[in-house]
Amino acid sequence: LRRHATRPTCPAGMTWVKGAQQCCTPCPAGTFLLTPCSSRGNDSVCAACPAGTFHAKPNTLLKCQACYECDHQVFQSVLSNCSATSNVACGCEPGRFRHCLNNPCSEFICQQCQPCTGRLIQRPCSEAQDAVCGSCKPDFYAEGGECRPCHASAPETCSKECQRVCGGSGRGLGL
Amino acid sequence: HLPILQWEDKRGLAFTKNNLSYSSNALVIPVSGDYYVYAQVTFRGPIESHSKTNSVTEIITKVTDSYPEPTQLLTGTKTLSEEGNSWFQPIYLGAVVSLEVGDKLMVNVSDIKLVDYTKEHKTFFGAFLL
Amino acid sequence: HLPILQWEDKRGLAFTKNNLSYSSNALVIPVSGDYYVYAQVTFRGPIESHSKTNSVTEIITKVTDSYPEPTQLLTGTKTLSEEGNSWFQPIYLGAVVSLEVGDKLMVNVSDIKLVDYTKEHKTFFGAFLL
Amino acid sequence: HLPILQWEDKRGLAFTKNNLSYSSNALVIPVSGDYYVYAQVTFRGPIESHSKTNSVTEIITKVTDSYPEPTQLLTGTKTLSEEGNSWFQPIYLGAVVSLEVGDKLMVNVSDIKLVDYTKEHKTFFGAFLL
Repeated sequence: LRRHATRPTCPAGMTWVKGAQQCCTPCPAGTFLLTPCSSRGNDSVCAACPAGTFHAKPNTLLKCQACYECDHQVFQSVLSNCSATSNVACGCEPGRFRHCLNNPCSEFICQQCQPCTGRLIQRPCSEAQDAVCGSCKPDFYAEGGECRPCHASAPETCSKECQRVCGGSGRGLGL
Repeated sequence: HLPILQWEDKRGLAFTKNNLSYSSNALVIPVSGDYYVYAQVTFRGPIESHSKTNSVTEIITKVTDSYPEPTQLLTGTKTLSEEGNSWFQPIYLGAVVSLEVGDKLMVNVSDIKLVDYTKEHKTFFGAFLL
Repeated sequence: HLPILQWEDKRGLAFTKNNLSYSSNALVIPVSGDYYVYAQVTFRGPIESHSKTNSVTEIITKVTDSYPEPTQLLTGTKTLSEEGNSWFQPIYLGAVVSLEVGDKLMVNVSDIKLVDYTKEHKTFFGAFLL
Repeated sequence: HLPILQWEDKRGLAFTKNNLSYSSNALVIPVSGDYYVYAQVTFRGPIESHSKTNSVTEIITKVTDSYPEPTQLLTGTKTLSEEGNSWFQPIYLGAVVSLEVGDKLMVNVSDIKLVDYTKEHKTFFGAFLL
């Protein structure tokens, strides 16, 4: 059996850098390793991640990671831009909520919130979930699964929800 | 012709070497020989502004000085059956092709709006000399 | 056994070299070693005479003098959900396998009538020595 | 993180050579360079006790001493439209990536219960140095 040249374990806070065959202090987040350290270990040359790339953690990588992009075709919006130390964060445009396509919701589309026309809003639409609509608002009556404004109903068909509006229609406009 | 995809060739996982270069949306062949050429495109839909999509297509194409028309090298084409729900779908293509110095390789797609360009590990394109 | 596909080995994009030869529907391995073997088959249907197809399968198989039975090297198999409409669908396979001189590689499919053999860039088969 | 697949590295078609070794679910890179990395996972369902699955995902991931978190190299992700019937579906991934000696490659999947591990020619993983 041939013994593999095992790599020495580096002291805490240092990382083995293959190119230099040394333990080096890693480069801080937002930078990458331009030139490995000398035997002193703490003199690596680190360079800032170019635009469109990032590193969220200390590292000894020779390149930075490419930022993701938000999918505008499905109405995603940028919650926070990619920076040298963090990837882009995507959310939904106003009036839309996340419809997850997988678990853990790294893939999602932004669907339009339901408007709850003529209804009470039990739970408003948010980034994470659609609105929950309640029953018809005052001065609205339910018909065919929809809530219609009372003034549109003919006196003889005035439903009980609309009594207040229909009952008052004969007395002319009060000042 | 079908739309041509544009590619990132430097940042993140992307790189070019051994004189294989990338310019105006094409990989440019530096030396004649047999290359393994591959590409994956992740498609996703539906797109609200779009009528229903029935299929998606990805084609690796060659443009060469010795012939005025592009040549289709590899084609992946698939019907969709997700019935209006949200869908996503990768198509991978790869094969050995004989190429001449100066030949250009491109990736065409049936509809550029259906391409998921947001993450480099989902849509990629490359070649290597055997 | 499942039907074996026949291939064009000279015209168009097709070629054989480095003594990798093609005979009686098989690629014949000229020298022992590790090969990256790949194949794509584009399937399409439905076919009039056919009852509904529920799935399609592509298998790259090895026949060797040292064993009486073919060996399945790579398999791509997929159910269909296009509900009677016309459909098409590629299956790509590729991997490294250890082969001996004289071994034969073939591509079997679940149903030869469903194979789209009309365009060389949609259905292809190859191998190269590492 | 998504579950990591375990692999057979000796029996049947499986093998490791040129110092590419397999340990704790990962291929370990013996020498820095550009590698063609590939994997196919065949998924199948539904699994009775399982809620309806609407997508499957396969990711080839890299773990390196140089960075404290895994990096996603290649991703294949697809929605399912088989509506509760039994389904099966391969996802193949392959591309060239630059790797350092000691880097580890793994395959993650969205749901390990959906992976068809029963036949080595349906689910496989490998890499070779260019």
